[in-house]
Amino acid sequence: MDGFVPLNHYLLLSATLFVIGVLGVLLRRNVIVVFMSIEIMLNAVNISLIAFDHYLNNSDGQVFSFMVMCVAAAEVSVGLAIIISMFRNKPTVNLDEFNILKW
Amino acid sequence: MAYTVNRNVKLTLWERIYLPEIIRGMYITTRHFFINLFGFVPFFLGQKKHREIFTVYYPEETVKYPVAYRGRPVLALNENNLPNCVACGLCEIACPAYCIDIIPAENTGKQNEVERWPKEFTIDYAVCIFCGNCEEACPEEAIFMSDDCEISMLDRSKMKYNLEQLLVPIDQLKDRVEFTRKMYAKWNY
Amino acid sequence: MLEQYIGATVMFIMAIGIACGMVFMTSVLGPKRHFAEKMEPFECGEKQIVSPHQRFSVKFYLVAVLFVLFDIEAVFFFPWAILFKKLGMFGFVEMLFFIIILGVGLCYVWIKGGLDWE
Amino acid sequence: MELLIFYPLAGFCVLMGLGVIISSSPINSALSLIAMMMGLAGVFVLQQAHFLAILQIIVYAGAIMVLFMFVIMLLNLKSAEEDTWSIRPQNTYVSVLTGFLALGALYKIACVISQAKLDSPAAVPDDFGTVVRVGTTLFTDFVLPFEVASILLLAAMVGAVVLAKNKID
Amino acid sequence: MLNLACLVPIFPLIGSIINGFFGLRIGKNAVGMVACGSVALSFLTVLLMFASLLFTPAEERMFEQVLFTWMAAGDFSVDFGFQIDPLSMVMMLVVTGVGFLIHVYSIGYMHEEYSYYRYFAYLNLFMFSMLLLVMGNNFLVMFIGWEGVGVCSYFLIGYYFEKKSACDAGVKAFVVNRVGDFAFLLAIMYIFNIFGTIDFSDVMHMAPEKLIFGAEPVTIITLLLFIGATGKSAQIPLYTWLPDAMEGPTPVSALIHAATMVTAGVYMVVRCSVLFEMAPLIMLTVAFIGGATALMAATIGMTQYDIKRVLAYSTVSQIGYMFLACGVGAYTAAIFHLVTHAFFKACLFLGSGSVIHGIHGEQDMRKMGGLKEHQPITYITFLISTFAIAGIFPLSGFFSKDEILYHALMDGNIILWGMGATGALLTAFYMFRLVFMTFWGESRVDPHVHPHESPKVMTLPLMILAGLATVGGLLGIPLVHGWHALHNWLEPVLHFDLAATLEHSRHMLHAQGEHPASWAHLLIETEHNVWVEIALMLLSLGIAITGIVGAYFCYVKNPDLPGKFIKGQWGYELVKNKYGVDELYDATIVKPTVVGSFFLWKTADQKGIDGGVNAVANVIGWFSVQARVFQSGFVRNYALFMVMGFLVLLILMF
Amino acid sequence: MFVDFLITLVKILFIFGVTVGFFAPVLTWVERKQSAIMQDRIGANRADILGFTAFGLFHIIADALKMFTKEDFIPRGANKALHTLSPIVALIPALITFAVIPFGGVYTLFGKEVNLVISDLDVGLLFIFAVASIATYGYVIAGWSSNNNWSLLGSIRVAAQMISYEVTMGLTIIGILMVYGTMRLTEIGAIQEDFWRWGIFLQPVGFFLFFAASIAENKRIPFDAPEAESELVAGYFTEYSGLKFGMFFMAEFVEMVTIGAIVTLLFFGGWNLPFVTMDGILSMFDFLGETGANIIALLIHVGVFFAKVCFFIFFQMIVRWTLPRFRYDQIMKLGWKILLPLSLANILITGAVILALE
Repeated sequence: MDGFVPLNHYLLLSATLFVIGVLGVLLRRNVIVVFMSIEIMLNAVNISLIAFDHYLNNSDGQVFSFMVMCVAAAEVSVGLAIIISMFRNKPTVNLDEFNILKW
Repeated sequence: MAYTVNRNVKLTLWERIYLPEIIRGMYITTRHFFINLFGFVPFFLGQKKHREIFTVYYPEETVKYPVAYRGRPVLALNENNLPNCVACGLCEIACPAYCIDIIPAENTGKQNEVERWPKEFTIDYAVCIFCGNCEEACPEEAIFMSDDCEISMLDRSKMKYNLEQLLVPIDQLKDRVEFTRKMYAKWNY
Repeated sequence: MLEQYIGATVMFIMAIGIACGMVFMTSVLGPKRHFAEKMEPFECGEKQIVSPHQRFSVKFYLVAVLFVLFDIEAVFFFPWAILFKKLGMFGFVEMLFFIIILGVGLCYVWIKGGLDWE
Repeated sequence: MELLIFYPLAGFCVLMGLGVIISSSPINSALSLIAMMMGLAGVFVLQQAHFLAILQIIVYAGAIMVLFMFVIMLLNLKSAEEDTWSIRPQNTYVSVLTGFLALGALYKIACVISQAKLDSPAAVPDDFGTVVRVGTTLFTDFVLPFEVASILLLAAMVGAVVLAKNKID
Repeated sequence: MLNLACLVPIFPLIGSIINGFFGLRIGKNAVGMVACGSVALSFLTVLLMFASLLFTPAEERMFEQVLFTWMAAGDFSVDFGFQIDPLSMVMMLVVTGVGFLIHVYSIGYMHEEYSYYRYFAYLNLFMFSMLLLVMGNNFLVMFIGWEGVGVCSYFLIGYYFEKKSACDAGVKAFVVNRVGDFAFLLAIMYIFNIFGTIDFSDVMHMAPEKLIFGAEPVTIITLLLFIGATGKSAQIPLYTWLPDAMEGPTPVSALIHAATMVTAGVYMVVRCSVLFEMAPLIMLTVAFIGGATALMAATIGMTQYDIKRVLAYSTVSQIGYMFLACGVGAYTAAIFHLVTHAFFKACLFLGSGSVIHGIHGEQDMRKMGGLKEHQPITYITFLISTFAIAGIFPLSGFFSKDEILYHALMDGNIILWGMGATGALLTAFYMFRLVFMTFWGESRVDPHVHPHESPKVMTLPLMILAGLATVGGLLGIPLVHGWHALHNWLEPVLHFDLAATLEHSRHMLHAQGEHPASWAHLLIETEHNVWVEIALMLLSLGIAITGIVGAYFCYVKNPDLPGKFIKGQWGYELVKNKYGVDELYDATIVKPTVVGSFFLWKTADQKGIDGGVNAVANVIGWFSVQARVFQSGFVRNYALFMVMGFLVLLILMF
Repeated sequence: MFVDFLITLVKILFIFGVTVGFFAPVLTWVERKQSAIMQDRIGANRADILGFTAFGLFHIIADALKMFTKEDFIPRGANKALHTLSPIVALIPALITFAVIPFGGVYTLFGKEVNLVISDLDVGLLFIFAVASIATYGYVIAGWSSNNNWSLLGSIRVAAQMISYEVTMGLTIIGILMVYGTMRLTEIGAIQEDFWRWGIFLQPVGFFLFFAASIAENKRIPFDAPEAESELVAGYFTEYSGLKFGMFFMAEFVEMVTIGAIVTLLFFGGWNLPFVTMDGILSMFDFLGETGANIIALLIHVGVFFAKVCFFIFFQMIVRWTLPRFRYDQIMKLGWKILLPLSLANILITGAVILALE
């Protein structure tokens, strides 16, 4: 197997995507996009997990990623439901306008 | 005559499972399919008189339309080879779609026996709705609904028929004339 | 293992080619006659009186949520089904609990009317 | 050979990730994210994690993103109507700066980690990343997380229904 | 078969959950079915376990089932487990058996109630807690059950929560129990401190080695345990809650406040018999407290007119007997009396419930009378149980009480025996006073009320319990060595080698350089003297008959006599007011507490503490105003700070 | 290496030829003709070349020409990029699903093992689901980007319906996976060489559930609420014309073929003839030499496979022309309240039976 991709390539990819996600969270005002950025971060973590898995010949990391996906699904379904119910109260998705915690 | 439709049909358990009923329905359609598919064969081989499909093979075969059928309106040409129309304009007024356009002219004596005659008589079949109001309104038995329905054209402007195109010998319309007489007679016009 | 993906990749690329080619062809071959009335969105000949950009029922969202969660469930099922004969009774009981817990969720949604469309 | 596949894929992923946070309309963001996830599925395949790659598509691209699409459609946000970036520009600068610093730090860490005797992969057996292998790990070593996951999903289901369904009927 | 142990408490728990959450939906019949069914299931399970325990050799009748490690912190680790041995088996049989009968009875008794399901949910929960109490393999599990039964008792006493007296009684029971529970908890902590474990078997095995006979630690432990027991078992000085607890529904009184929960203290003392054996001082205290309670409660019982209160004092008195038995080291006798008492007292309570039910809620004996025609079954069963409690030959109470008195005389001293014997006389007297006032004589019932017999579902448990009260004595046939079945059964659990313990303690004391007093007198075995026993039996039979005749004389022959006799007697007034104990407690404990609390509230709390807190808050507020700059309210800013912090951490780490 | 690649390329071209080149166009005619015959009509027979109608087969050409030369219409206010993207996204999944579907066994041709599948993936079956889940976007975006009320309603409906039935489809397939114990479609096909281990015998309920779910997934009558002509004009592709419109149709027809292929593969023995094993064929045509016998076997197997596929396409068409359209609420009810619990029960029963038999 020549030309294997070295581990740090994957880690670099993971780090890059993670930072992209962080920047998305920090910069965007649209709450849905912020949510998507969080998904990017989760994905970035998955890359690392699987990369380590691959390099250690182990399956635990893949199960972790599995669980990450599971958690992401749960998080998204509840999070978006919250967004919807917030939207009902205040028809905006602008994160900066959700600055009071009660209605 | 209000129909009451019973919407709460009680289904038996067998029917509520659906699947057997669906299969039954599919059996029926499949049976039709195969009968029709292979039913041709004996017909073509001459072993049978009738096709299995009774649908009319339309452009090749046509059916005789019943007399009550309202095809395109035409003008009757009487025995003297003159149109019965006297250009009274009643059909023009009766037409809900305003597809009839009549330009009357003074009778010079050679057109027909009455005062006026239609100098131009145009029906736009692209507009006509084949309602038959013109026929009903006509006092002179001049305009009739024929059984001709094949009037498709490639150009809109060709759908406008003028007097010459509209005229049809009254012999061809005998049944319809009879029919209109019977039809509208009792309505005391 | 990776060699197995060559076929799929080639097919994928070719499929993209076919699809894009078709779109390209239709935009090249077809006539172009634009005028304002024609470009209206189809509304059976009427003017659009309601913008399509309106919010729709939250029920669809509920369906989507249920889909996501059940999809995850199905995804858990797949390796289990493959390994079923190996895991035996243990796996069966394990999955039984899983199904029961999610069945409770399904029942909850069902009772709450999340699956009703009236 | 693999590197040749890896670089385009990684570049694609990063581009699409940037697309998510740069594009002004949320639907474009969502589509970029879907594309990024498919790219990541490719990366997973490259790492021999076949099952995870498929899951990435089924769960992330096929399910979670559908939910995003639904919400975008449900709320029907007008694109580009509002300024989608931060109000205060200095925040933006600080954030970007911080992001780059973090990136640098992470790169450093990545290099440190990969130099620590993880340079070459262990001999990867044929069944690595297959359904059987991952499933065996999941259903034997991780039974409790598996069952807890079901409770998590149950909670999510109930939560979503309660949140989304109240006040409409 | 013994593996089924964990099922036993789970059935009632499930029943409780079903009834508690879905009780209103599933309807009354189903609620009753679920409640009784769950208890019946656990009863059957217990029977199965009993059978299998019976067929194991006597030395191996000890089974521990650890369900899971409940908590582990450092070297402290508690398993959640069950211990099945002859002692707990006896308790389980009593609890589930009597409990089942009372559940069945409750279906009839509570049928008119709206919140029927609530009642059964509590009752099942009580069963669960009680089973936990008797089955637990360590002090903490027992303590959970202990608290659980306390809570259920509180719920059930306050079942008629719209009545203020019921609520107050519930609160009183709860608070008084807290005192005992606190002592119990202290005891557990002390035990853990000394032994490093709280498993019964470990503690009991290690006790003779780690503790010194009669020394301070064991005395303190047993004292604390005993205070705990007095709280739960309504002994002096913590008995006042039990009579008030009669505000609850009658089956509850029968189950909780007569048959099972109040005997938990006795069970606990017997369970810790090894510890008690090593503290002779406390043994004496137990015996005297028991005897005094027996006597005092009996005297109060004579003066009460509320049918349930009489029974309540009777219960207190009988439990006093049990403690008397424990105090003189006759644990078998205590358990024996516990079992027979469970039968006949449950029967009595249920009978009184039947009476109350039959005359539509009247509890005052002065408004009863002549009910034996109307309620023949209730009457007969009640009479049998009364004979049993009075100690008439061959009924169960005779055997158990007689055994206690015998041991009191032989192992204790004549004062204890005298207390017991007087108590027995009074018991016979007031119980027959109760019978005569209720069932005999002319009817004083409100003429609008038509007394009627209770339905089958109520009388059937009565009959079964009366039957058990009749034959229950056969468990412990005295006189002939080896015929005492209960003694044989409990022998392996209660085995305690006094001589070896003394020897060990002596060694330990020698090692510490002390010279202990001679304990030789403790080792003198008293001979089992059959003739003394027969004489005592005849004597107590005579006492009982005297009491009965006295009651007959006073309440049937000359109904006016007691009235004349007691008129103006200060002693009677004192007794009638329950010796003023409630007032005493009120004056000495409740009032000072209230006043002190008021002081604390107004002065210490509002001025001192609040002022300090406000000052701190003001200072922090000032700082917060300064720090508000960071709290922009934009979530992303917070996220930014988070990322920055993360970054700093990263840089610091690498 | 190069030969392998060439073989793969040939297989891909074959598949594209069969699906895009043959089935997709022919099915447009078949559907019309079959419905006509079924409904006692004579059906599509007008298009002629020099007077020959060839049972209306020339309609295919006419349709194709018409679609190519139609104007590509994008309504005012539509999102042009997405409007163009969506037919592509809808078509690609339909096309690449066939990548993992084997249409024959393994043959030794000229000393080289040839496996008649394009990508023999370990997660073959999941690949199909993954691809199917992507297809949803094409339809959703199509409706959403059209700035048309009908389209929007159609796309919402299509999204909800497709995802609902995706779940059901995923769960119904679990039973067959449990029985076969593998997700590799070639193995599933190979197992079914034994006639009595065909999926239809092992999972009869699973077959019905899967078939219903997959028809619903393909949005065909009776599950065509998203494109219901009488309610929503044409649903999500109301605003499409020309080849873009044709692409949606092509996707639908290719998916029909795919469904037929999957059903064949999972439940009806794939390329195997009942009671005829590969060895049997090889020994029968032994006289042709190894390669010859293998070629014969290949032809037989591919023929059998596509014959079965044709049957199931025919079957889908019969369903389409027999049943009326369900109401939308009925569709969702069927998916969530009937098929989903049934499939869960199917899983449990299958598991119990397997455990009991072992």
